Amino acid sequence: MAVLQTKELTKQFGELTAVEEVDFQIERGEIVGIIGPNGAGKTTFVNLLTGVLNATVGDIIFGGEPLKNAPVHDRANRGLVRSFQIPQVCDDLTLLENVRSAILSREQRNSSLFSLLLWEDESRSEAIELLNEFGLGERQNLSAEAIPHGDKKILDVCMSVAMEPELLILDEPTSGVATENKHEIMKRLRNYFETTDSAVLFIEHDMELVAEYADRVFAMDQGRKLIDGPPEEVLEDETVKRRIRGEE
Amino acid sequence: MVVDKINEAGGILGEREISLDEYDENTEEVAQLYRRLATQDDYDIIIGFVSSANALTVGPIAEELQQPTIIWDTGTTELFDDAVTDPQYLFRTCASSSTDAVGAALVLENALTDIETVAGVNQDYAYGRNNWNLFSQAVEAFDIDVDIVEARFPPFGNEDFSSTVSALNDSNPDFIFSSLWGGDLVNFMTQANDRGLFDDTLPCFSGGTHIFRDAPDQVPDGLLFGARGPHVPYGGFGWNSLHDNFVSSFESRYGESPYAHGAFHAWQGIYAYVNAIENAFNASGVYPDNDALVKSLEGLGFDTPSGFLNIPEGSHNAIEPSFWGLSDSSGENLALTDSIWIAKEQVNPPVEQTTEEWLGNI
Amino acid sequence: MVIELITQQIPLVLNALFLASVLFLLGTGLSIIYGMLNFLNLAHAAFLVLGAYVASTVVTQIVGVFGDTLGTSGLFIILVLGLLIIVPFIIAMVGLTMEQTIFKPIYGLEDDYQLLATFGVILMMEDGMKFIWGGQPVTASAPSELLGSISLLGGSTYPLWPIFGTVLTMVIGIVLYYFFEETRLGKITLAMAEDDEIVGVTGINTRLVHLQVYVIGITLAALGGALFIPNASMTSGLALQFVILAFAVLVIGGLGSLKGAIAASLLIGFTRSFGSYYIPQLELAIVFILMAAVMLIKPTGLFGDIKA
Amino acid sequence: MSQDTKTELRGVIRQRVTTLPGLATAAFVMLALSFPYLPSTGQFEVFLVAQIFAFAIAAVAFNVLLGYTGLLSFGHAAFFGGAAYAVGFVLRYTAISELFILLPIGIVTAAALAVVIGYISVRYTEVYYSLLMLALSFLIYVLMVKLYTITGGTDGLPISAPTVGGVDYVALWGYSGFLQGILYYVIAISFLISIGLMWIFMNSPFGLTLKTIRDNPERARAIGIPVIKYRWYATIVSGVFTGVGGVMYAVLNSHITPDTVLHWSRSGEFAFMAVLGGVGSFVGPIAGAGAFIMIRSQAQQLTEYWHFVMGAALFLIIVLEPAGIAGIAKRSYRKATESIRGDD
Repeated sequence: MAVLQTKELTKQFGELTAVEEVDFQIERGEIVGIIGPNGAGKTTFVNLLTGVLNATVGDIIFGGEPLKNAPVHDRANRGLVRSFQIPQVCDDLTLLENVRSAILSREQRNSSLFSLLLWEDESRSEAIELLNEFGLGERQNLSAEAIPHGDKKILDVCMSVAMEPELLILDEPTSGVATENKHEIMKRLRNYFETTDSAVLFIEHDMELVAEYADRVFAMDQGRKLIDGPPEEVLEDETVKRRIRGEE
Repeated sequence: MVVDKINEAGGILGEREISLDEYDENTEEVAQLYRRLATQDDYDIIIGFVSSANALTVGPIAEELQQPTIIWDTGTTELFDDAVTDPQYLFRTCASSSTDAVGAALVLENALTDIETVAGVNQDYAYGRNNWNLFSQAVEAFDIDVDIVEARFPPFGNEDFSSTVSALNDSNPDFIFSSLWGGDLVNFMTQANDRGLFDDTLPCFSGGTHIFRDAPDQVPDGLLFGARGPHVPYGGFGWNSLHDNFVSSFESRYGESPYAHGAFHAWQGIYAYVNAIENAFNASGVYPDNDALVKSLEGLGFDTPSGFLNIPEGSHNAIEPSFWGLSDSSGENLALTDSIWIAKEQVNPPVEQTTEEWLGNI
Repeated sequence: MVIELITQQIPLVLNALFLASVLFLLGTGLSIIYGMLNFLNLAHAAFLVLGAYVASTVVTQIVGVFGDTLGTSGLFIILVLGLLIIVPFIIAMVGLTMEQTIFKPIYGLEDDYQLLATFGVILMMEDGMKFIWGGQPVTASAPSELLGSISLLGGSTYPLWPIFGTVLTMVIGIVLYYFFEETRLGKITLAMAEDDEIVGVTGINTRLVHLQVYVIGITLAALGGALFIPNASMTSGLALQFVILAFAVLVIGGLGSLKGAIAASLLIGFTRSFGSYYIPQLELAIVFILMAAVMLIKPTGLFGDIKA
Repeated sequence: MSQDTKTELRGVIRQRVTTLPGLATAAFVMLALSFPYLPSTGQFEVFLVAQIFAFAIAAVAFNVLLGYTGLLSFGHAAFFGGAAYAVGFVLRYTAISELFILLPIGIVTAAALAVVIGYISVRYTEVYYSLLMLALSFLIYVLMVKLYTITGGTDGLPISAPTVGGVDYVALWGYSGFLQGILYYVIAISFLISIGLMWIFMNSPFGLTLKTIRDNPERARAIGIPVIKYRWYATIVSGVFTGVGGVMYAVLNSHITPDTVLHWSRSGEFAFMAVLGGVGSFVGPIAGAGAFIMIRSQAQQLTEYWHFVMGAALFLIIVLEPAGIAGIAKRSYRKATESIRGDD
């Protein structure tokens, strides 16, 4: 049964139709890359899934139940988690606290008043473990403000991963990251997701990364689904080449 | 000024200089200020307090700390009716608001027999409410045949009286009882004059004589004024010599006439202390301690610029006659003419009864 | 009987319009400065009170200097000129010096800290005024007396000054409306409300525009004070009342919108004038009930578009 | 917990307590409890320190909102005054005069007010939250002034000295004995308990959730935190402890009026204490409360224009030293430790 499924999902801003009747689905453990030219509606589509925007028509079924207009935090708690293109982290908190906050939220322990974080251990060790996995371990006590943009991006992804999502949506996970460790991030992500069976959906412009890491590619143009299939097939498709990869 | 005069004459009993420190009751938190004066600085006597909230706060603390204290200007009847029912160290050297409110009712009954409809305009805070309640109770108690058509309570520190004045214009009462004072009185008068409220309505301001100084040009002739007792520099008759030289020394020192009743109340407060010390000393031959001072204050009586003032036996609250007059700018100074005196006993509750009880069974 | 009922309402309507005018001047100034310059100045209302104080001094000086040498109409014109030109000019100068020294460092702060810093400023201004003009209430009734009053249908008399003030504010309102819709500076200010970096990039000296808008806001508040004082007295303690009223106009009208400020001032003016006549006990609370109600129904305010 | 984490845990405790902050707290508690018996302290000093404690509880509670959740409330007087007035009404209209009944009543009132006012205000961000809190608390102020017959209007309500644990100490030892012997300790202990509880809350998941909301509300939503709900919880927690401060102040001051406990300038004073003390640190507002009361009583004695002094001080702190006293202390503490560590 699909982790997530959309039926004729449409979003209109006045007369402009940003997303038009998109049917899409993603299976457990599948990694799907979304490609498309700027303005194709990729981000709007993701915003519809994560609840930042509400659909004009059509519905989204997640884990078997329709989402209707469930708020962002509700979807996150149900396992539909996103990370941000521009990293959204808590600047005044340390890296450890950032990740730990996500873990505690996942375990619905936000309102526990009496377990002193100084002595409470589970979330602490889990957070350290996760940070190590993403190469941020030794800087765990630095405040998020003090680390470079690239690392903030990784921290952002780290926080989303900490939610143990059913479906993780990444908005250009490697943008702003130095080219040599773009692959490094994608490798870490893939290793992590091999251990869990959660699905991953990521928007990407770098076709090389899409080809290497995506099980399936979903191409969009002018708000509509162009083609949805394995990377080799989609990347070689004529219109994809012309419209998206810019090769004449 | 009064203390300087006493010290010039050698101080109390001709040998003790009074050292006077002044504090503003409204800047610091009054409970904190009072405790500091009573305990840390340990003054012989604390005299003062205008705001009724402060007086009600300080009263119980004075009793607790056994600190002789004189309230010289606060009018609230709640002080001895409710806050401090069995005072030992707390005294008040001015009469309560019953002098003004009950006095006004008596003026209505005896001097203004043609009044049919009455309205009230009092600031919406304790002093205003206290005055209005007493006035309406007195009207009932003396069953004066007037009907109260309107009672308005504009907020204290109100910037816009236009709607209040319009309402009064519409209900068009013959007589208005008002305890307005300060900026609100000036504000109300300016807007009332503009809208011709006083053309066919006689207002009675129970504590409004200070406006003769603040905005004399806003005071038309023929309005009824009280001064919380006989505390006016000009107008009225039969003033003693204390009154005349108090007014003249006040004018020479401050360059304006003591139109506000507070000046007279201050004189009374300080001299009550001085007289009490002197009486106790003459009686016992030794400088009185707190308890001797308190005993001497009870039942004290002495002459003041506003006539003979006395604290009746068994009470800690001085009583004063009620005094009213019509504003008159014909003379060299704004004064009150056709003044009426009403005896102390008629406008103050007997010693053992609260004001409410007294009015209840007249 | 019905006629009498109607005529009774006339003074209330006039009161409401006058109060609305003062609130419009106060609220528009605050709305422009906050909406366009994103500077939240709790002390803005203190400029209205300052305007009233300065107006009282100006009026007493003029009456002192000219006395009745010019006859009533001549004196009245001088007084009005004094109130409409000298007073706003002085307040604008005071406002500018404060802008350079006190407000500039807090532009960069977050809204919370701007609010707190200007809370400190209003305390300073209140005591400053008490220091200069003393604690006693201050009046400046000469202009209103000279203008006199008229007798309305129902026989009650009504001073002309509030009517003069209302008409004047309408004129100012139209001028403002024209300024923002038509003139170049107006359009730049509206653009700056959206995003002042972009405006800056196009070479327009945003700092100069910033100052001009600030001065307009302060002058409007000063005018509000100057129009208010002839008909009432002013004490520095009233600054608080005006702070809350100013924000009520901002909240109800909606951020940075002129139409909103007009609508909100009228709404508050009428509810306050009729409210305090018919339900006097609620005198103070009316404004808050209105504010809370509008916020619950339409958080951006009647005409605002920027979501709170 | 496995054995090794236990030892590590014990290490953490020992490490935590013996560090400078741990020692400082222990010393502070010792001083607080022995203060009345120190030679130089007279009755007024005890009164002043007790008042500082009452304000400190409210200032720290205020900082739970500003420092930890990023919400500036201009209406905290509503909780402070609400609790005080609840005590005043109970004392005036019922026979209850036992402190250990009055305190819970005050807390419940403050909590109820926080629930209602919080619910309306939290839906708005930043400025509108502050303004709504200001407006709603002014509404309560106006009600207390208006309902003259019940509330005594601007005259306020007397707060007679309550019995403590059923014993009327005033009758036994007289007022100063009651104040220095019992009331001071009641206030000091409730201060220590409140600060302790708030410290635990702020250092547990709830606190971390608030800080996450403060730093990045959008991120907080993305990791599943219902931001509006937790802002509401934060307002309630803050309101409850402010109520404790309110009850203590009322009993200590023995009289309350709308202007002393409900007026918006009182809300401004809490903000002042928190900023003066240092919004970033938990204990900052305590120092802020102490410093504020000292400055204010000096300023009030020196000049009638003490509002000006206060306003200027608040302005300068925000512009020059936003971290407040705690900021200065932290910097000097870091410099001190650096100079020690520097040479080894």
